[in-house]
Amino acid sequence: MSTRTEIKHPAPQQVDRVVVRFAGDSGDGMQVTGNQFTNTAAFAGNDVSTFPDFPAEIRAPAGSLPGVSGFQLNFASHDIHTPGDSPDVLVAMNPAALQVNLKDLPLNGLLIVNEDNFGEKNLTMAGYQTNPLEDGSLDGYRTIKVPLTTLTRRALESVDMPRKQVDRCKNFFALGIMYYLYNRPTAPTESFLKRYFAKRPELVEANLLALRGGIAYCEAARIFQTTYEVAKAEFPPGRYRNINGNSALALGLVAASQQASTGILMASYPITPASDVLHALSRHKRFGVMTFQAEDEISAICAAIGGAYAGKLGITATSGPGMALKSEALGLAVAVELPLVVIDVQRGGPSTGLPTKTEQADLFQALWGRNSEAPIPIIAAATPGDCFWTAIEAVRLAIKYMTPVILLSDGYVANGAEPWLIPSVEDLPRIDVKYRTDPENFHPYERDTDTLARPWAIPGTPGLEHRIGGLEKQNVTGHVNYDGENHEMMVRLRDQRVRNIENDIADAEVNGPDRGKALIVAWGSTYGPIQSALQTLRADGVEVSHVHLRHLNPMPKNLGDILQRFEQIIVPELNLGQLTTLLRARYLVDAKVLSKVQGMPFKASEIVDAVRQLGSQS
Amino acid sequence: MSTRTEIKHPAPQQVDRVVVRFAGDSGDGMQVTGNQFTNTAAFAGNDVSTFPDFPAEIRAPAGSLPGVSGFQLNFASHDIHTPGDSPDVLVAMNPAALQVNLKDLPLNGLLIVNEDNFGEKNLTMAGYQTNPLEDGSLDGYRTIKVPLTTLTRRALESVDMPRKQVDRCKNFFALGIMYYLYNRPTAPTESFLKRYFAKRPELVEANLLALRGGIAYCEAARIFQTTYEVAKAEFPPGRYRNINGNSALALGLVAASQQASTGILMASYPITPASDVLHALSRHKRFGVMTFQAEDEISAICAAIGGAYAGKLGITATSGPGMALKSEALGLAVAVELPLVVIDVQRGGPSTGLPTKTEQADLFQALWGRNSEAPIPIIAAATPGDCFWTAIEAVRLAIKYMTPVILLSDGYVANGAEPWLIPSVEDLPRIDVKYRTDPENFHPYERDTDTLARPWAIPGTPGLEHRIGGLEKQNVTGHVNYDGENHEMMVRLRDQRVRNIENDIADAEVNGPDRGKALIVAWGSTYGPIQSALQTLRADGVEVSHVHLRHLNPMPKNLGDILQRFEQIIVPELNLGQLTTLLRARYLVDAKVLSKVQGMPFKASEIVDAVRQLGSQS
Amino acid sequence: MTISSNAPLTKKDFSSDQDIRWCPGCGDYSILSAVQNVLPTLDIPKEKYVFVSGIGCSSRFPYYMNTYGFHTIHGRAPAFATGIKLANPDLSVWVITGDGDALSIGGNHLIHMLRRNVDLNVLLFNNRIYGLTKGQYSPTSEFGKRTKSSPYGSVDHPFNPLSVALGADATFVARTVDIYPAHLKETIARAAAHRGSSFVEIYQNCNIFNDGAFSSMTEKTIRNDQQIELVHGEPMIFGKERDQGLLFRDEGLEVARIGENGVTEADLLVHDEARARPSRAFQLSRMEQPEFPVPIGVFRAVHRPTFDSEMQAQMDHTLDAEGPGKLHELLNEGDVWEV
Amino acid sequence: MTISSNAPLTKKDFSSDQDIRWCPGCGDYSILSAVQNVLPTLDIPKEKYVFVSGIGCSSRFPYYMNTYGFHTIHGRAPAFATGIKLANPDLSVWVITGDGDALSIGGNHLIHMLRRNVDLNVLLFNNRIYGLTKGQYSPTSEFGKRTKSSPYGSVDHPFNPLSVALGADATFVARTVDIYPAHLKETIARAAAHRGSSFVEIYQNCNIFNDGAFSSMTEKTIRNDQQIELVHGEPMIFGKERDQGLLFRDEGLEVARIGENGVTEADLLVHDEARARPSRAFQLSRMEQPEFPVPIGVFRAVHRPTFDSEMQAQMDHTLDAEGPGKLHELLNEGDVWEV
Ligand SMILES: Cc1ncc(C[n+]2csc(CCOP(=O)(O)OP(=O)(O)O)c2C)c(N)n1
Ligand SMILES: Cc1ncc(C[n+]2csc(CCOP(=O)(O)OP(=O)(O)O)c2C)c(N)n1
Ligand code: SF4
Ligand code: SF4
Ligand SMILES: [Mg+2]
Ligand SMILES: [Mg+2]
Repeated sequence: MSTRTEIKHPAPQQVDRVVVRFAGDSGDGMQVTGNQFTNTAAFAGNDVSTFPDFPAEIRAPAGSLPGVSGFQLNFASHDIHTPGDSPDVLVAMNPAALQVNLKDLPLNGLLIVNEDNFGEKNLTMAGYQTNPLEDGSLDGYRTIKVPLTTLTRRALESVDMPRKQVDRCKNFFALGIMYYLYNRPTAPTESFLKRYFAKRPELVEANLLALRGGIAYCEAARIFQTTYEVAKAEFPPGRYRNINGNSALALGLVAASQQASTGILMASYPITPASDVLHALSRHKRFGVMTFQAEDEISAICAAIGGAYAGKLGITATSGPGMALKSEALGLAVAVELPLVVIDVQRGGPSTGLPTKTEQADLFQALWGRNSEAPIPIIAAATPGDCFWTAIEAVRLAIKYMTPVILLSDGYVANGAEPWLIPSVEDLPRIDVKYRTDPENFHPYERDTDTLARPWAIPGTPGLEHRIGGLEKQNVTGHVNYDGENHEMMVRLRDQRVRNIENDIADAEVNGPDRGKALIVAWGSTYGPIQSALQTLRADGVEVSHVHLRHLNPMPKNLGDILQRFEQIIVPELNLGQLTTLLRARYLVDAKVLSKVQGMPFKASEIVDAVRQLGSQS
Repeated sequence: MSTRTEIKHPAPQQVDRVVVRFAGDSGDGMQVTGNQFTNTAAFAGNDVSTFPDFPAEIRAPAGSLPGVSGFQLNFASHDIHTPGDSPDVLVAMNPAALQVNLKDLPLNGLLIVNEDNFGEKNLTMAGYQTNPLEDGSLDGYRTIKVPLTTLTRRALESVDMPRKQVDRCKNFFALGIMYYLYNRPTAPTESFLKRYFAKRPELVEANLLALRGGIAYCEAARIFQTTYEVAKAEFPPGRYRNINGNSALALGLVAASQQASTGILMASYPITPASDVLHALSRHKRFGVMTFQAEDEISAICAAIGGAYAGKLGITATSGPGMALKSEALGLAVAVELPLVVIDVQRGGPSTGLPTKTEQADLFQALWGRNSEAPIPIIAAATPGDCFWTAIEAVRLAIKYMTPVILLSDGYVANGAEPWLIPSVEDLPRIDVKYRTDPENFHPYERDTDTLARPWAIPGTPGLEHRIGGLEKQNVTGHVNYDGENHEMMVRLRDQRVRNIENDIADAEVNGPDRGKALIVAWGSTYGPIQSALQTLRADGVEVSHVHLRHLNPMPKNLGDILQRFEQIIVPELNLGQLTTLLRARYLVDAKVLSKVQGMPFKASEIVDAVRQLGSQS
Repeated sequence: MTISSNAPLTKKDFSSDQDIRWCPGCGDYSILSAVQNVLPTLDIPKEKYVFVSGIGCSSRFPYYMNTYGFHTIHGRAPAFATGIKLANPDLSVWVITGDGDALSIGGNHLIHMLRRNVDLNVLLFNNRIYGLTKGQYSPTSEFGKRTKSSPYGSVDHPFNPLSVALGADATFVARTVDIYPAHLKETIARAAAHRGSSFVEIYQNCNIFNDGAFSSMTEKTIRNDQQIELVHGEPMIFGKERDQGLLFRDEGLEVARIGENGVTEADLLVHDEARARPSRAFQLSRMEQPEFPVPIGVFRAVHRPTFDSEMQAQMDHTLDAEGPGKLHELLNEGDVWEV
Repeated sequence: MTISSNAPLTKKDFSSDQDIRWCPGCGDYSILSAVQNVLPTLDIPKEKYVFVSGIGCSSRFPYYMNTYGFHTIHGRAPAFATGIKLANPDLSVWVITGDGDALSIGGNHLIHMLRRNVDLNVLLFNNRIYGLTKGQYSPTSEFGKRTKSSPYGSVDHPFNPLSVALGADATFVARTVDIYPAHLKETIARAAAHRGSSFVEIYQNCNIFNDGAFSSMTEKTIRNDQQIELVHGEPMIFGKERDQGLLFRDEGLEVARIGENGVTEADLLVHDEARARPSRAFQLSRMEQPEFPVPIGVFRAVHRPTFDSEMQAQMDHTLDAEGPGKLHELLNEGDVWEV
């Protein structure tokens, strides 16, 4: 059972890039299937990019439209940046999945359906009057009907298992079909199954049988005329793993706290799509990471600030509505000047909104969602792997400048995965922590002349007893002070301390010519689609440059100069124009937003089109 | 005792404007004293403007610097707009009051001190090494030393009262002195005392004795060579009363709810300087105003939204930190589209900050302090009396557009007072409320074609049963919906509904030439100082125009055009440049902020200087 | 009161047209069904019902009720419901909430609503887990529970929801179980009949993330020995053979076997839900396995004026005493002068 | 442990150089003084103390202590304190709060801290009013109270703070009074000695906005008849002549006069603060005037593992069992491939 299955297949055709979408009911295991394919592709040396699309927070009835769960992945022999605009292959496990996803499949695309599921009940639930497998409505596609349920049962005949559990294996049967079609090795999945079901060998066996059953079926039934192969992509040499954004965030935080030797107090309250950061960190006690599931988001941030006061790196992670609840305490964090990392994994809003969908509309909230002037540095992660580095940068700034830092991620980056070049520990940035210990001339608000940071003086240190709080403080002494001029000085000092960070971050880099007709400025998870769009545009000879901002507050010093050198500035954002507003206000340039607020990332083609239109206007 | 005292005095000298500042310990009754003088001056037909400056939220030790309480008022025979940049007369009840306030008194200004309080203990507490009454440091002022405590005791010899209570009357003795100096009638104060102490006639008598004692003392001791008289100001005819901003807000809300016949559910949690709105409304049960002191600000706004859902006008009032707590629920209010008025009486921040000081730094929070795209109309009150009209406008917009509306006031407007032309009820704007009752074709998110408002369909109405909530909804039906295109449509509809308001508000008016070199653009409580500055500037022949914005979101339609017609735009704000940022982003004009963040309003002179500098630069 | 129609209401009248989005097998279904069964018996027009919820699997409840419904934000349903009831005391207001919604983020609003005794009904679906966010421990999860956020076991000592409610002076406190439809309906009906805040904890099985959370008392085979039904005026008796009961001994509660050591049924405590002080109810709320059977039923039901009626009375009284407000007079109040 | 100096600490060591900003006559002064008197007796180095507060008159307390102090935001002190204690269990953490701060806006954090049993000490200054915001009613103000925000009288039924704490499974619950310095100090010392969350309600007079709130029990002339001091292991006896006591009768508490109806001291209930279940303490917390004297003293003191120690133990245990984490290994975990 543990021997490797060699797949026999017709001589495969070489392609350089394939987009596959698995779609089925929430109970159909599409996320596992997608992840397995992803890992296998990555293992085989392809570049990959994924987009899991969960049903919303609720449980939908089996077979219903809102219950459809999807997983799209793009794997290629070259550098790719998105899960692909539209699938080449759609695997639809039931009518609802077909209904929801078919519109994205281009004409003549490959469609694989589980025909066993196209009974009347399921058809009705999916809103079909007639059976699309029969009424000719799929004529434009290369449709392959597979009785997946029946075949899976047959493949598992030898296993003594309840019917329900047998049926649950059909995703692996489907996976087998796809492995056959794309000539993928089964070894990674085999070892995954063995690890994952270590305590339930019968499940290992069943799923393996299904997987191999799928492959065997293809060989026997010859359902495909051709199979395909996607060659290895070229990667910089090194060790790789697949990683999604939330895992990368957690790793980055652990790494940074190790570099700083502070330990972590992470206090959070679960919320989609940020909960996984809490889950991941709760496993890392060996690294001095303590996690505290608080009673709500307010308690969470307050506990994290308390932890920072007591000398640990304070962390809290949440999403939009939870971020809103943290507003008041964030103001206090600004006033008491303690190192804190606040992660906002953005999702669709307003209010509860679309909890499982992505959006980039919390930038304003991060910048200004507090009473009065309460500046906080803000950075954003561009890709799943980039979350790691962004987390480290957040920690670096928080500690060096004694300030809360807001890290913006989003549902797309959080759940999407890509191959990640594992850094060696030696290459990680150093983060120096200097707890104040000397009582001589100690003043809690005396500032470092370079950074304007105040000392980190933690309870337990003899001779440094002092009081902090949210009332305005006298500069240097930190005593409560209501004097107007002192207040203005403090307001400006807090502001300047954040602005100073611009001297400590890299200049913005222009990808493309450093002056010209059109510049794309963007932030966060639009990075991938923009890279893809640039590839297309450049292949077509369209000249366009791109600046991607990791630092949103403050922004790189040279950004203003860059902006002046372009005739047109376009800002793709998953909101109504938040970065656009900032650029316009700050640099008085006529930046134009390319807005999309559909709970989904940009398609590369949408950016391509927008840039082309720019060209035609000018 | 109830006969009116006629004041005898040397022939008074006519002046057209006087600024008096009373300063003393928190326990010295300076606020009452100031208010009495204000009322009397207003009654006598002067224009008045006041600035109470409380000690911060805390109780300070008697005689200490943080315990100093001040009240400045400006009364004049012409139109005035501020409490005056610096006092002509300073009444200092103790050394601490002198220490804190003397810097504001111009050389040769009149200084009246209670010399009885200049003992060693008080001097030390105020940080004086030597007695300023003796060391020559007051030589530059026209100092009048009055043994106030002694004289008050003497005046009250006939009254059988504990010493402590006798001493508490010395503020009325001081008031008597000021009445003498400015030839004010005592009648208004007499009737106030009788009303206020209706149940304690001994206090009426004691205070009256003190008041008259002060006048008699002036006559007997001839401490003033001249007395002064300020003639009546010219007011538009009508009935007037003095009003401060918080009272005017409460009146405006009651008036609007009467016009709309909705009744009010006002739910709040006490916080300085907004608590008085709750206090005022809690007295108006006869007007169908129900007030609910909730357990916190979150509960307060949620209850108010609940009230709005059930058909009442929902209101909540708070200040900065409380506003931050309401962020999440505000997002829900946007999603469910119910009429709600949220009042933010701004104070100094960040965090707890300077609770009794003023600031205008919550504009960004009001605009953007929520997750995702959650647009809310914002309006701001310019003067105490204007609070009344702003409240009505807030209610009008909330109901007509089925939306939360944020009304920004601040500590300066809230506590400052001015004569207010009482409107007649007939002149108040009509506010039409149409609760939906017809079940035929009812859809909870079907929108009015003009306003894009959805119907107000309240529980209890047969046939309109429906569900609302914070998840994204399908347009028209209001059913939960996660479709991307519907989401984008809803995001844009919510945005458009707020933008539509620009068609329903007055154009911005330019005070001054409608094009030229310099334009002041401002909002909220800077109105008064700007008016004063304009008077000075124009008297000096400096040409400058002014636009004052009541509506901050959306802004008046013609604002962009106006801005283009001026060479320089200056925006005085009690923050680091929030409106400035909006103008720059929206209109791409190089608006420059004139920033002050000292917990105090602008002085007119600060604006004058800034405008003059503009001139010299250009 | 407006009556929408004369035909008596049925369960169907209370079912909305929305697809139900709970996992198959979820305990929420039976609670929904119980409520839909009880409402038609209450003689309240359909349009007077408002279901208010926070966020959680349970909080989707209002969507399935063909009444007015408000799916609010996490933990705040009691505050919304208070506002609704104050604004219109004529409505029948129901709060639907979960153990996380009510007791984690929303604990404060809950206890304030209970102390104020706002006239509404709270159904707390306690599945001892965060269902909607896919399985983290909740404030009612047992110590040591391993979940996504507590891979090494939670170190949180859980709340006893009934004790919390009684500590907050709740006037009506009850417990029932999703899989006992009759008891469920009866308890819901009792809650509806109570004037003031009715707090009903419903043990609810989340078969996905916390399956069997209550099986140690609900399993058919042991059920009779592991639970006791509190009935007002009846002795506290339980056991398959109804041969066990509760005694008051040494200033505390004790389980005794009838017939042993001379204990007779007459010695057993008689349940009195109407005791003025909450101490006895509190004591009952502390009965926990294995020492005690788990009580279900109404622990406490006492009368205290409701917040909304007191508020309304104050409004009415002021109106009576002072007459309706005249806007003109209000505007012209205080020191006024003419120019 | 680092010891800052060898000289024994004195009250003066705990007084900061900041001017005290409470009204003359405020009850807060004596509480400050009591704390400053108790700390030097505790054998904890000064630098290990952290005073955490919310917002309110009472919450200015930390400024006057020459220790580490954190004046946070309204209602959230328990959450900050929990974070501090988790981050450094070696600290002695004190939460200073008011009735509004702890029970109005902060009620949820308070009850969660109590159920978790975080090892820290809460001093709740209950003056039954919002002092700092100048006199609105609080959740402990009596029904009908007229204040700035309730000119017609409040219709809020108040919390009983001790019942709330006990409902939340607090392990240490006590009450004392600002004007009884000896009892105050003793109670604070007891709280400090308790491992876990110590909850101390301190009746505190606000002579500006709620003067005399507790005079019905503290007035010298009636004091002995209107209050009862709970002492562990002692009979519950009170009265000027120590001739009254508490009996357990008809399943409830009752006041009886010794010598009348054959009641002797031996019949009186003996106070046992260490009962495993909180029901008795809860019952005592319900004793209210006029029927009962007001109990002061320690109602409950039981041991339960603390949140911070369990958390730390889990950290330590994992470290022991699995060894210190290696970053390199963590980064390379799972399916890795080489290019
Ligand atoms: C402010 C906020 N924080 C967190 C969440 C995420 N969230 C939604 S429901 C829930 C807990 C649900 O648990 P429970 O109340 O027990 O309901 P159940 O799903 O178990 O019925 C959480 C943490 C949210 N929606 N809003
Ligand atoms: C978020 C927020 N809301 C409201 C306030 C205003 N506020 C400050 S203290 C307080 C209540 C104080 O009462 P209590 O806790 O009893 O303390 P006391 O002053 O009586 O000691 C209030 C409402 C605030 N500072 N922050
Ligand atoms: S997750 Fe649990 S509580 Fe939620 S619907 Fe499914 S079974 Fe019910
Ligand atoms: S207002 Fe009351 S509680 Fe506050 S300091 Fe003064 S007396 Fe004390
Ligand atoms: Mg739950
Ligand atoms: Mg208080």
